[in-house]
Amino acid sequence: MSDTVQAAGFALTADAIDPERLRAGLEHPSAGALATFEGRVRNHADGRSVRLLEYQVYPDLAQAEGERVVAEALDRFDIIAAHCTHRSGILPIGDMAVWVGVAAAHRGAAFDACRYIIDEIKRRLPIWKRETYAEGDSGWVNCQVDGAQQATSGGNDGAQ
Amino acid sequence: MSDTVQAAGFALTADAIDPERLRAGLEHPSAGALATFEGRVRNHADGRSVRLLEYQVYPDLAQAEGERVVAEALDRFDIIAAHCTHRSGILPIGDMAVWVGVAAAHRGAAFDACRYIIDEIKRRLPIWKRETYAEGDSGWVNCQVDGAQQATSGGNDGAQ
Amino acid sequence: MTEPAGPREVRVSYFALLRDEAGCDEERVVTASATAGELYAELSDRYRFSLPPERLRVAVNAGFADWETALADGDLVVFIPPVAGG
Amino acid sequence: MTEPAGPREVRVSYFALLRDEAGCDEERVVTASATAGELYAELSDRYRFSLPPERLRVAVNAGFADWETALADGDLVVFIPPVAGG
Repeated sequence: MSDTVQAAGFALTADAIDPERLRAGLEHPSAGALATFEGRVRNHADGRSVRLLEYQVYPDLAQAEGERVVAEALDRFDIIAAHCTHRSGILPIGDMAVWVGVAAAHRGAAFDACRYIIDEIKRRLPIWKRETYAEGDSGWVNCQVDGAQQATSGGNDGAQ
Repeated sequence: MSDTVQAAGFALTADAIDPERLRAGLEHPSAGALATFEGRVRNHADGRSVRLLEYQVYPDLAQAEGERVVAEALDRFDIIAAHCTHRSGILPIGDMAVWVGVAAAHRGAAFDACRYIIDEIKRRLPIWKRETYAEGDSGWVNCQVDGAQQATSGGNDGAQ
Repeated sequence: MTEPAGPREVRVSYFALLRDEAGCDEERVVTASATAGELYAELSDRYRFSLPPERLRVAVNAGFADWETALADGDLVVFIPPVAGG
Repeated sequence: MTEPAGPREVRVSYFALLRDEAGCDEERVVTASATAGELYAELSDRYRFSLPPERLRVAVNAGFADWETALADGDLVVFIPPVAGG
């Protein structure tokens, strides 16, 4: 990976994510392409109206696994720098839950690495999401015992 | 195509692109995913050191074709809103040449549509790029008559 | 049983649905279970965990581990319910 | 020749390498060429354009068009060199 500037890598935060600051950390004169992904709390899930989300994190393992995912991306794709920050705690609708940014000379590698990082972050990190619905009840996403949620949820990777 | 809010679509500008403003235009309570792409002037191309770029635009046709590309993305992918702004004029290294953002409920469609838009923008819009090299000479990208540049340039789509 | 000896004391942290079902974030457990898998079976009996082990992963001392991992005094054991980050 | 009649006056805009080679941004051309393709051949003779027509597209009145498009008085013709936006 020519010209690798290993930016921050991975961070967990209980505070609001500042995408401008994170984006600025990836600027580099040979970076012709910057692909970013932002995951936000949306107002619906599986046909139900969502009021807020709680992200619970196992910090030690999430940090180590997050750094591993970003390092894998730097290793597999021809990119210059990559970073991911994941939020914890209680988030209202519209708040940013996760940010991923990848700088590269060319756009193909930037897109591929950005998507790799968010896919693996969602699949592997010990982070759990409790949805509180408009009706007041709540549930841990992907933890239903009947497995119904896995089958219908396009946005959540139930697969271990 | 549920819940489609057709954001601004496409714009050409001779001024610096403000990604924060453009991103804010795509916020929506049902948008769980925002994929963005930024193309910047990089300091090298095809092994040569680049000092600055000039983007020349045929405005009427570029505007119509840009709007068409974004409309195609809204039609083909399950997304909520999309926007692209392209810069014209003389840009120093690091300046943003193009910004694409796509909001969707789920990340797969957001990534796919974002990539579709930038690929088609680069392939179809009547916009030309003149690179000025460190040595002081310059050339129109993809316009070399021997065709050598097309064969080696990973970042520029020479294909018509 | 990979170790014949008597009980050991481990720490167990709970997250998400398991935290709700155990009613605590973390506890010290004195156990005769020799492996992580045996410990989950033991704690499932105690707390009536609704998730079967095949839907979980396990981490020992902050690294992903096998269910067959032998437990030692002082180990930190975390059962990982299906994740949903991002 | 799709039209038998005499010369017509069209506007031609040049971009990128063609602008450099023509030495102007735009001009009015009185021509006997009946199609966009014939006009490019005529102007290539005049300006020694280095790009062969198979590497160009053509737009008439701000829409992409065929080389066979018949030209009428007042048309705006733009030859589109290989693009490189983004």
